[in-house]
Amino acid sequence: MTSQPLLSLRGLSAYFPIKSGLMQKTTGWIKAVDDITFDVKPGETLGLVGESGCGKTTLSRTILGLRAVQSGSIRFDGEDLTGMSLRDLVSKRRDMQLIFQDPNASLDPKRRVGATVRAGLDIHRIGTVRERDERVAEMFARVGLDPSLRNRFPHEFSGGQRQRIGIARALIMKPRFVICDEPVSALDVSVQSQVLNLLKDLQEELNLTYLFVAHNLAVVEHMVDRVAVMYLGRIVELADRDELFDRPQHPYTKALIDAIPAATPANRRHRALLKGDIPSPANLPPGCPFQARCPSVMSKCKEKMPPDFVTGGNHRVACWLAEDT
Amino acid sequence: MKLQKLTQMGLASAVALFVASGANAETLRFRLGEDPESLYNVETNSLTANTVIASYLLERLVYFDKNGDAKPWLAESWELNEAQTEITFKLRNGITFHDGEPFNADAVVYHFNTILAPESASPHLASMGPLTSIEALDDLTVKFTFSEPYAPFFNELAGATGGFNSPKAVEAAGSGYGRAPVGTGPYMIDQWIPGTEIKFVRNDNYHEQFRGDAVNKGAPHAEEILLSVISEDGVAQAALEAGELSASMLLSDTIAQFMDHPDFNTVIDETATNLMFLEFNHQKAPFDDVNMRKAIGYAIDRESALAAAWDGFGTAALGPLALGIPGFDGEVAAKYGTPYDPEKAKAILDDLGWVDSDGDGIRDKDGKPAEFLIKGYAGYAHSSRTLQVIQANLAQIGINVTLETADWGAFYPSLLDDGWDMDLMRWTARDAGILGELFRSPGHRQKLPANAPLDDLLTRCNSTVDPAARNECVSEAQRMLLENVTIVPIMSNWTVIATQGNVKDYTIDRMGYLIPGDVRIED
Amino acid sequence: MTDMILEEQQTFGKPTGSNFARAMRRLLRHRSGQVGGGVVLVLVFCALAGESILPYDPLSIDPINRLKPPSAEHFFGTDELGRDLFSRILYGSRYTLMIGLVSTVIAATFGITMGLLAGGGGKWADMLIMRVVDVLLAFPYILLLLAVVAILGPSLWTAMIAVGVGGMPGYARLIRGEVLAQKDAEYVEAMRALGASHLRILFGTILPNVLPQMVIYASFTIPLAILAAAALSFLGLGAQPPIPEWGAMLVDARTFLRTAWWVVAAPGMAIFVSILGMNLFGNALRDVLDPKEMSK
Amino acid sequence: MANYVIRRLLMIIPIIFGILFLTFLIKALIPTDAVSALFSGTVSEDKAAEAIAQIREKYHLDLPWYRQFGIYVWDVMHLDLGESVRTRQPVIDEIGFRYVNTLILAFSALIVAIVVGLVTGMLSAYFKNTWIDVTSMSVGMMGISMPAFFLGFVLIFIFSVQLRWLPVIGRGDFQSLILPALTLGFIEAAALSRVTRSSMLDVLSREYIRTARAKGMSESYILFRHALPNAFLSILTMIGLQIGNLLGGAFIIEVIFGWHGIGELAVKAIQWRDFTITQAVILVSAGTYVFVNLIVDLLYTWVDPRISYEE
Amino acid sequence: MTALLEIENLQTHFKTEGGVVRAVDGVDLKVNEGEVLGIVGESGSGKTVTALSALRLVDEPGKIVGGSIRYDGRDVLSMNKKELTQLRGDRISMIFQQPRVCLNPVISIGRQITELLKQHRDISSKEARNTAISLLNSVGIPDAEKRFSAYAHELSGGQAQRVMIAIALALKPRVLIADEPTTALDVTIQAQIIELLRELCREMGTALVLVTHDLGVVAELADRVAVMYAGQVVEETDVETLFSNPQHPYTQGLLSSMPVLGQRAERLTAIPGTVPKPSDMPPACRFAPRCKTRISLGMDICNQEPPQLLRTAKGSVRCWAIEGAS
Repeated sequence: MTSQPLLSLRGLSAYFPIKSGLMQKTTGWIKAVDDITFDVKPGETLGLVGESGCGKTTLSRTILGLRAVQSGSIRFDGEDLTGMSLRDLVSKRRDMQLIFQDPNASLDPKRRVGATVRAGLDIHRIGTVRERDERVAEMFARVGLDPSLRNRFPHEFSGGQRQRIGIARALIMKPRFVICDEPVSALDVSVQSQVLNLLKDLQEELNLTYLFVAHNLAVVEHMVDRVAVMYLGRIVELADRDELFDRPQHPYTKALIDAIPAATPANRRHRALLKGDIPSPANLPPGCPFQARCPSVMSKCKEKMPPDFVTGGNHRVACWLAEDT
Repeated sequence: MKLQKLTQMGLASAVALFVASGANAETLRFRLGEDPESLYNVETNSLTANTVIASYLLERLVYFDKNGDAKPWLAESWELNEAQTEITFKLRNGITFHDGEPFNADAVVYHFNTILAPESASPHLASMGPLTSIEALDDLTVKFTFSEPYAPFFNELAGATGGFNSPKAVEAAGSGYGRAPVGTGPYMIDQWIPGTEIKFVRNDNYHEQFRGDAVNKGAPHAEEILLSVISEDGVAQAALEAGELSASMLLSDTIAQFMDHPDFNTVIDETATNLMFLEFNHQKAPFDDVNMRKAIGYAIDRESALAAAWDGFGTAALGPLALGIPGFDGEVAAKYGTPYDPEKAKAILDDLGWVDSDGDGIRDKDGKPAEFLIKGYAGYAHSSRTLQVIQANLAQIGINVTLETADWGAFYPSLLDDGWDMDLMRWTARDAGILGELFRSPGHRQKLPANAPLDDLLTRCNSTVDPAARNECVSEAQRMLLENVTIVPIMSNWTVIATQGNVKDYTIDRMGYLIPGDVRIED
Repeated sequence: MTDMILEEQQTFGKPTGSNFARAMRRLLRHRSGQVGGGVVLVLVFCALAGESILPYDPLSIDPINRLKPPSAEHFFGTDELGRDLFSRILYGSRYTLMIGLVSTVIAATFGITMGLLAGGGGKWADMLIMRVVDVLLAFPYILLLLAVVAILGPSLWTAMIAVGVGGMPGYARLIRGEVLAQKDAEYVEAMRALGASHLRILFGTILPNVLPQMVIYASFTIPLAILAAAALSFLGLGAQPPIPEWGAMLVDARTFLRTAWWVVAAPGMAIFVSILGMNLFGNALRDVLDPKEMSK
Repeated sequence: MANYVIRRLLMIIPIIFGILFLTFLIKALIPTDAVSALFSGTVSEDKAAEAIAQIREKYHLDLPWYRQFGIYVWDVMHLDLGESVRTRQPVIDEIGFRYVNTLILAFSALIVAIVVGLVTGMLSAYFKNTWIDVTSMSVGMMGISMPAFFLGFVLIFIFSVQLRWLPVIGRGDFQSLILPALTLGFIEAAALSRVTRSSMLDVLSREYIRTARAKGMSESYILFRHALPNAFLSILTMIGLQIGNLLGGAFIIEVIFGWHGIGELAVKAIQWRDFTITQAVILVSAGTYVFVNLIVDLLYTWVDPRISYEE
Repeated sequence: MTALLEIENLQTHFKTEGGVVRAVDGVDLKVNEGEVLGIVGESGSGKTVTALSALRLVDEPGKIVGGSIRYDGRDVLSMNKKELTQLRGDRISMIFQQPRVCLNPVISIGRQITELLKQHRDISSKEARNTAISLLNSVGIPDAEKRFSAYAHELSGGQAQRVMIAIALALKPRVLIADEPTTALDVTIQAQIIELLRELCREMGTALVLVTHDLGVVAELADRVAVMYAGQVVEETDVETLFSNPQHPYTQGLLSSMPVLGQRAERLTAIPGTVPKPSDMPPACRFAPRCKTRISLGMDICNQEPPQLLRTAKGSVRCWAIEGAS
């Protein structure tokens, strides 16, 4: 298992400028993605967990080259994508695909679903038109849709079916790496499990590597091999799945797990609630980004950004509490 | 400075909003079709401006009586020298301008010298012809000297051009004079809201009215005259009906309802010094051929055009001079004109080789179909209707024409270019000199080929001062123009005016100007 | 998994078809759609019907029968040149409709291109194009029209070009706004993620999705174009005689309002009914094509 | 906010510059100039050639268009709008009071348009797809469903000739204002009516309206206090756009009702090819348009707290 | 004891171009004083329409075409406009899924509370303001005095839902209908809101109707649960029974398809297929096409005759399999 990572991020940051004043000068930055470092190994599923506004969507778009990189590097299959020309990046994109959260919004309402699935092949001019159509039919069957439905419009499908179309669109490119951005959070419970099973099946069949972005810890726990927890643009904790769920170390991870509603009424409990809201990522104070809500905040937390502390095996946590362990 | 002025104007206007205009029963309200650009006759020559200037404000040395003969007005008398190159006027004594300045020989000299001065850039400069100098022989005697005899000059003297302004006022007002003219006329300007209305008040120090054709020899009846700018005929008609106008010139389309109405009178002036006619691009085949032009002439149904365009209020024309202009020769017109005769037209076209060889209803020659472009002025419905009648007439004889109308600024200059075959023109003039202006080669649109006999004749008409001799010359010119089919005359329309029933003595003089002192409101 | 496909089949009814078909169905049930659509249909029928349905030649003059009031012989009476007004109105519908359509097509083609390039063509293109649009919008509309006519010379085509030029900035602005709104939509991002080029996204993905907004807008600019052409006719710069374009007919007839009302009423009512109908139809279109309605 | 206002005011300069540039470009493309328009039709130009040359030189019409443009921009920067070629009077005298007239008419018409547009638009939105909808929309769109001059003639005929309530001839007083303001207002009402309807429909389907209903607020309260303020943003935008029409597009109304504003002047000036006037009208109305739209943008912050120009 | 809010055989239909959609088709529900009733269902199950129907808030083209709704013995469906506005917001109030869009964006949150107070109570502006501020305090809005004049866009989702709760509970209503109150919120905020609802309702004795798709939220809060599927209640029972001994195959499937924290199963048991389209309802039992029980038992009746609601020990269930067994 010492194989080369498929995706490797080193100190990746993506900022948005804040402009103000008469001349619209940049007076500050929203650090949507701030100094992110992790690897994704071939064939594994890395979960990326965080609440809204934590930067997980920006991170996934940045990896795909859809957002500008402020600093740091993205290496895919050993190649540095950050310095790559647009043309090379475009061809690289065939290997990296994205499954979107909202199947309603991510399908072009004016395009027949067959054409939507075929779009990638058209763009990269793969095969003849006939071959493309054959591959679309094949892909439809593979994600559990009747290929005869190719000529319908998205609005004629249910949410789950639309998500299958979205999956087909991504996988028709035969990618090696797929970012699943909250792939089931817009779906009904009964459909959600179908799609999760489908993703798992496809991963096995096609030997895919997933970056699985989600906010639902129960889903993440079910799907992934390792978990990275993100808060305000930073990875605060990263560990193997069992390690993280059984022995969470960061107070934020603990709170996240604790906040999940009970599975049965018998497990109702009084929970330690995090106070307050998630602060805006613009102009954060120095120190730990979690300081404002942390139940065990220390004075040190307000002064210095905690570095990554590695505790036991592959468990990495960015919290001063872990300094001593 | 400029900004300050703007705000002042604004305030004045805003205040005016809530002040009802206080005009009394002794106010006459007339319509103006458009706002005159200036009322200084040296710098303007538009019909509207001329009418306003000549009717109310300024008086001239002479006027034309009903027969078209020049009669003394501010002049007591005049005499010509033997060579007919000097005219000496004796002026009436005791006449003053509105500002109290005396009207004298100096005022006359000043006026014509100003027109002659190049820096005035006067549009009348051209109509001064061979006038070389004006001298004041004494306080009441003026001598005009010409390098050669110049017959149309009396027309200029009797028109707006010949009206006199107070030299002192002109000097004092500078460039603003056009808004505040000072003359000797029966009315004085009181207020002019540009684009809106011009208000005149009675000149209470008015001298005697010396015109022979005026009924009222004393000061005018009405205290005030209000000229409202109304460009739309329908609006003028409504204003008349609503009693907001005392009188208005109207299009003949709208006059019908006032004709037999007990509450209104109509004044119809059949003098008709205008002419609507079809012109040709003589430099372009096939209209370089006189027979071709003649065929067109025979094809035009003038009565239909007259009915369509002017509801019949006019006279079909066969001659090239309007019937109201001295020198008009009806006999020549009848003899050499091209009355409506489509058969004749067809015969001529056949002779010329224009035949319908492919049976599409349109004649052709040498493989070229008879398709032509007529340009016209878009400003008035009557011109577009006439064009449509012409189009139908020509279709009858197998000629297909396309019509293209435009505003004057585009239409008239475009005739200097080559992309047209015929145009519909309408002209208003008072003097037969117009024939020379328009048709002496290369013509007003630079399209007439040199025609030495005609050119000489037209020149001679202008330098023949004696009326009888001049008329003979003008008749000859009319004949030649008809023989040459330089143009195809179509019609002259009458001036049509409706007044309130109680408005009396609304008289239009030979020059087409109102005699305002006569107009009165009967109780 | 085969079992699942079978089950999915069961939940699938007959195809509900394209958005267009759904919009048409909804339009038929819309009151304004019924009224306006009816008027538009009649108008289109008249325009397409050809000259065979005309009782008289709309162009041949007959001065003897000028200004005859409506009768069994002439339903709408005759005009100042003795032409049958009913025939002229029917015949003129094609010109009136043509003015609306052609000028709108001109405005839309250039406006859409400008808007797409401004909205999707980067900061500088946006800056430049939108300043041009600002200038055109701030420029008094009628003067813009007059200027175009003054440059090109008056004709029916010039009038249509002028009105088209005048309508351009409106389209550009609308499209730019729509493009900006759609630019970050997920389905656009999905195309980007697949590596689609800028132009493909702009014209292939965004354009089809902003088209309904365009159709709605066009349904309101067509009647406006007809009126603008009538305004040009008022200045004698619209359709040239003897073309029986309604605006030009109305302008030429206006002096007869009191003496021969039918000459004015025929084109006046024709314009009024058509344009009101088109506007109501536009309203209905807005209701049925609105993206929010579409997703219901 | 101040920064925003300054930035927007500075943006006016390139727009005005662009408009003047366009104006001169048009002027260069139009074949006739003021002098030939003035002289043609009275006497043959060749005879008046000297006078024409004089005037051309005086008004720089003999120079190439870009040099005329330069001279004009220089003069405008010195607050000098020049002199009308046709009347030989300072342009400012021609345009000043007409501008005020236009503003008065535009403002009055705007009030009419807002009243008519809002009432019909709201009615029609609230009774969507009923006959009330069709009827009130028809009323709202009445004005724009016929050519302005036709509507104007009909109104004059009814109110001035038949009923004798209002004068035919515009004298600049309040009574003369009523008919043109009504006509123009009705014409401009159509767009407002439509925008009101569609934004009210949009707003009425919003969740916060359901919330208000769930709170037990009365229907009229919901309509006027909850829905209308939200719909007002797009209505305001439309008003801003309409100012342009009201300033320059009212020429037919001005001609028919004898309400002498800059629209009428501009159209006549372009027919006379009197470009100093045309330029000044364009300058003034474009400037007003841009300025009014700045005001509208600033009003947004007042209508909608979500919009803020402060950083 | 009569129920506080009682819905019987409710039928709410939508007229669409595809025909009449029976969004709610014969729903019976009962809410007792102070109780928490959970209504669980997936999208399209009719749960939200049921909730809206209770206050007659269904928008066109939806219409309540049958059944009865009684609040405290009074017939809600026959109330006139005035009575209805008196009921709404005062006796029965409601909160919705997307708190930020449910607040009027151009009216300050303070005024959105005071306008409610003034509509239903005869109080002065000053009193209303004070009440509003103390309400904001009690739902945990920090700095309530200052936030009084804030607008919706200045609030986070959690804060907005707190404000919505403040509005809903301002007049101490006897029933609060909460439609997916936590769905749009982040996990940590969701927990806060659940706590807040639990506390406030208990404090005021307000009965809570909790409409949600999230069984976890039901497990946390509800006393009784009604499970809805395709416009009908398929099972109704107390919360413990539902989780420990679900009767209806749909409930069973729902519970087993949900990933549960700590279970870490390799595969989830999914319910095959999708919720039927309203235009294309199965003729008899609406769940039949997706029902594993039917397939394994080979029951034909499920496709022939609609099952009736059957009383069980702790509640009721709508299923032929249960009927056959009993």
